[in-house]
Amino acid sequence: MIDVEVIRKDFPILTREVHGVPLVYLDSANSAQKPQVVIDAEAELYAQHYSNVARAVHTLGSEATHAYENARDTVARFINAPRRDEVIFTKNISEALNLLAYSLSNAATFPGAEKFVVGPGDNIVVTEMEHHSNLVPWQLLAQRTGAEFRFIPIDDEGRLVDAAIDERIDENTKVVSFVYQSNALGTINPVARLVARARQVGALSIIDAAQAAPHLPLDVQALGADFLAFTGHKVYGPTGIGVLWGRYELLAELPPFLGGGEMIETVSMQGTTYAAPPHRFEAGTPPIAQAPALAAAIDYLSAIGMENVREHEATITAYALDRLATVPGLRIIGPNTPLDRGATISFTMQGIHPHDIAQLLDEQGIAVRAGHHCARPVCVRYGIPATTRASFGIYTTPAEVDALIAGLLKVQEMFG
Amino acid sequence: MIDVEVIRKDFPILTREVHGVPLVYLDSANSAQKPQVVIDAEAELYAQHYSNVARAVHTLGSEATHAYENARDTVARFINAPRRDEVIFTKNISEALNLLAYSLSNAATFPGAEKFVVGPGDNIVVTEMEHHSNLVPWQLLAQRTGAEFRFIPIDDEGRLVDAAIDERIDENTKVVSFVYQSNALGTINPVARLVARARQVGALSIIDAAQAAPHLPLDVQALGADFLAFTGHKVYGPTGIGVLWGRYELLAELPPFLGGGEMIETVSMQGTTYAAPPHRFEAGTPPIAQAPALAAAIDYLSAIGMENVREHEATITAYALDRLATVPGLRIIGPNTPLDRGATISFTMQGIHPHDIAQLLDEQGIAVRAGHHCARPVCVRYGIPATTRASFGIYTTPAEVDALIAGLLKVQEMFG
Amino acid sequence: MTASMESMYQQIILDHYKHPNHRGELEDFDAEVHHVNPTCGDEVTLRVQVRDGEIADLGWVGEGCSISQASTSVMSDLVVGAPIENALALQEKFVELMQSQGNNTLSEDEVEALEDAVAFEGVSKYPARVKCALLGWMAMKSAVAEAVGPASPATEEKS
Amino acid sequence: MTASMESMYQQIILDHYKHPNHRGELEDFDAEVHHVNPTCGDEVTLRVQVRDGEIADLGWVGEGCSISQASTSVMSDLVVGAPIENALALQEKFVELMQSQGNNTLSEDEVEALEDAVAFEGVSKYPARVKCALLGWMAMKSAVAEAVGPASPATEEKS
Ligand SMILES: Cc1ncc(COP(=O)(O)O)c(C=O)c1O
Ligand SMILES: Cc1ncc(COP(=O)(O)O)c(C=O)c1O
Repeated sequence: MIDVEVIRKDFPILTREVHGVPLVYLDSANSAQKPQVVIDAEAELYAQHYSNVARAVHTLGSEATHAYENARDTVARFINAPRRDEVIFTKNISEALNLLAYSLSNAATFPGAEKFVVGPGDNIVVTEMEHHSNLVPWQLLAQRTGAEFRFIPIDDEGRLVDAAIDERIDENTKVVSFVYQSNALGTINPVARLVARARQVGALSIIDAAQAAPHLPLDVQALGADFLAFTGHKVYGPTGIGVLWGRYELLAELPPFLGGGEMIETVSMQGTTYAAPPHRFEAGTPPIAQAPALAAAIDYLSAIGMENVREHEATITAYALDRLATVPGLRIIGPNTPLDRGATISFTMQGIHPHDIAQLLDEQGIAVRAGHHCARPVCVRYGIPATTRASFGIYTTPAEVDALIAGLLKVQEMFG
Repeated sequence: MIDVEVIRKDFPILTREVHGVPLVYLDSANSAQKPQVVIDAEAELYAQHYSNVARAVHTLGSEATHAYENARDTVARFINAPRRDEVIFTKNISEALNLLAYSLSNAATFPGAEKFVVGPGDNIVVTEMEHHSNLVPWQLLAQRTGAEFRFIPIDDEGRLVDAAIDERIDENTKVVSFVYQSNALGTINPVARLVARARQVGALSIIDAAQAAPHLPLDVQALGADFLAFTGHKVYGPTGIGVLWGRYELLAELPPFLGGGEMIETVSMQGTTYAAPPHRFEAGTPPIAQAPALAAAIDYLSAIGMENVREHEATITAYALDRLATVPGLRIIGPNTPLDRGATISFTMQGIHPHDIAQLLDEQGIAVRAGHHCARPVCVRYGIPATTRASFGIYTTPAEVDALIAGLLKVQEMFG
Repeated sequence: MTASMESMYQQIILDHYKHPNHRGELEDFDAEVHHVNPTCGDEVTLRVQVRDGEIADLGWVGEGCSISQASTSVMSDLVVGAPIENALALQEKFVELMQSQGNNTLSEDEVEALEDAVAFEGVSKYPARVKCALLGWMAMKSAVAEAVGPASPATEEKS
Repeated sequence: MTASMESMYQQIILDHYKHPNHRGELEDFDAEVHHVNPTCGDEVTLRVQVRDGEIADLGWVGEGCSISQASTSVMSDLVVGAPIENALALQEKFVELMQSQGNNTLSEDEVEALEDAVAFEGVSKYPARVKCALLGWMAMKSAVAEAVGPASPATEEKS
């Protein structure tokens, strides 16, 4: 087990007060707080070793490049990537997913990329529980190419309808992109099943691991998908950086996305050739200071141990589900048992709008999120305008869950 | 005049030693160093006010949103934008320029965006001195759409061939995108002339102000172009953030680029509608901590005064041109008088490769860049493999120019 | 309840939420509008009747949080019976208040004119909720514009 | 000259740059390759002659910085007359040295075998220049592969 009290001391913001009461931060699925080591890593790079990377032949350039490329090694280890050059830095996971969607549509006019072409008659499959960042890019790809956009529906418990997996993913499917752990429902999806079905029909498989990366060990070799992405700010790292991992053979043939400095091999006015991955997909000045800060976050998590993180959060989640069940009129949206679910719990309360709940909890120092959590189709599916969502992290204590329950009861009293 | 010694104290890295000698940083055109206020702004946001923005209804969310949106106001003031919602945050200027190029190709399949469609018979015009980030995106756009890619050539002094402006930009030109100040040559281009010609033929005009923003006052209303972009790390701000400004009427009709959280109005599985600018173009979690740090950099520059910055750098540049003229076998690539040129000087030295020059200067603590500066067509134009480039900023002193000259003479001695 | 809790959820707001005024469908009306806040799903359908340059009557139905519902109720109380000009001026002041991010610069007179609507000042610190508070006011403005606008010559006859 | 300046631009490198060995076009050769380092424009055209499993001769011409030119010269000295196997093993060791980022873990024997090529160790701290140092070595490897490879049955006959 991990020592939460020790961990909490590493996060400066957790000593803050809000409205005169100590902060209870239950919005880590939205974005996680940062340990001091992450803040320091970025500051130290700027104060001591800063310069642009790759292009420079001077000492500072070599130090900054070293820090940046070391971060790539750290990420590769974190997800057990077979090669470091399979790790691409983006600005967030949204960019990573759009990168894939645009590279695929670029294939239509990019010599040698025929195998990636998507067009009329083909289809692209997501799930009904996707975050907008893994939904809109594919709708836009369908719009650009004439392919069909499809989704695998979810059942009343917030799980994928298993029978629909084989039905929706068919011989004409080119891409299957799905969330590992849902940010709106907490559901953990059957990754192996989805990847296997994608492979069976020859489709590319893409895992949105934004909500998985902070909570459970990731092993891209074991998962078996073609691509996996996550975002820095949710793994206790900085904003402004995300990660796309892909199989090298695929990255090596995929057309470029953003054009610019450092993604080229040679440029002339008559035409341009492109660098090998990962640089081909990293146009312009990258997140130089954010990369070592992300590495610091990953090192921090790795020192705790992702298995310990999972265990801690499973305990908190089970406790929270039990306690929430005691609140009158409260309905969990998503799996209401700890099985195959993560530390993110959405709910509604009879007669009180989620925005009111969240606001009144905030007045008691408790930060939760209310809304459709960038997954509006989920709300549509359950016929509700929004949910309230409490989400936990490595620093969450049972006492904070108790504060949430007490807060909810107080809200009910006010609206009573 | 500005007090350089006072300014230097604000930059922690300037006290560093390299190879046992004090650092002489002459690579600001590649990336500028950061004053402590910028480093602190980012650290403080993480330590005190961090949360995701826009989506949250709790106190930290509102504080972080406030900081992020305040930064937009600061940028709008810096470039004299008529409206704050004309300011879009990107990851760097490369993304900003690609955003435009992709929005234009998306117009082909985006209902209501007909006026932006680019296709066969149309042409896109850049200059021969573009940075790859303002060249490759347009080559790729031409490749996607079948439009013609053209450029305005440069003369022996590193200036645009004036007669070619009216000739290359013609009735079929849809886009004219050009660099304000060249990062490879230092040339300051005739913006008014280029914008006027673009307007005359009904083309969109886009200014790459990456190298202008740190050095001279920018006023988008006076410049008259349709779009202007710059990048955070070159204006003494953090990495991971860039800016695209555009006329509101155009942004309001431009198709979206990246799809994802926060750029939507409403999402359903059947179709999606998009938010108004700037949010339409800011998919996913933005550079939350980088935005206030960029604002801190801009506030820092504004306190010095951009007119003072320009004056200081003009003095240093004139001095450096004089001194460089005394080095035997040294040839300036680009304008060799202070007229219409910025604080970036490229040169070659008889018989010594730029990489060797840069490396041997580094051994003396002097950081310059060597290579084609992501503007390879410039090197091709002058028949050279690369140049050495010294570039100056608000913290550059005449003594540092002297150190450069002494360093160059020492290099010649070694190779003599 | 902490002091700020009170500031945000003043009894006024909760009262209006629990007992909204002018809620219901107007039978006789000059314009109807339907406004939605896509980020949170709040919605309101609002009808107005305009007579002699005044908002003679107004009725609304809607779904949403206490802020949007109470704000629409407060707004209705303020504008029903008021000259259109005054109603729109109030609307502008309310928008200003909501955009003040907690630092309003309204004069005392203006504050007085807004009556119960001043209870929403605390909302202005929460960007995500400002839209909730504005929903009903924006709907009123659109409905009035439609009822009197040049696009609707029918209204001309009535006035 | 500072200590590190010496480490980087040892006299060895400058000497080889000013007086390169095996520079010139080979008349009788089994394979020719042309390698370019696109980031800095360095280029080398290299020819090899292979006899009895040995690199019988090698000649090169090229343009570039002192590192790429000197490294190619040093490499030539080391591999001409050497069994292919040894030449390729040396090439691997040199790549390793260049990727060591200033912390090489080569054994003393390995260091000894690299002879003058060890002068390039300082380069490994500068990622942008590692490619310069490798240019000639990579060209040699390709040329040898072409000369003896299955793709080139002509070579089979000769051996
Ligand atoms: C003129 C110019 N445009 C574009 C860029 C690209 O900037 P970034 O790498 O921050 O996207 C640079 C700098 O590298 C530049 O000098
Ligand atoms: C499952 C999932 N996918 C994608 C995203 C988008 O992440 P970002 O905003 O960092 O791009 C999020 C979080 O917002 C998420 O929870």
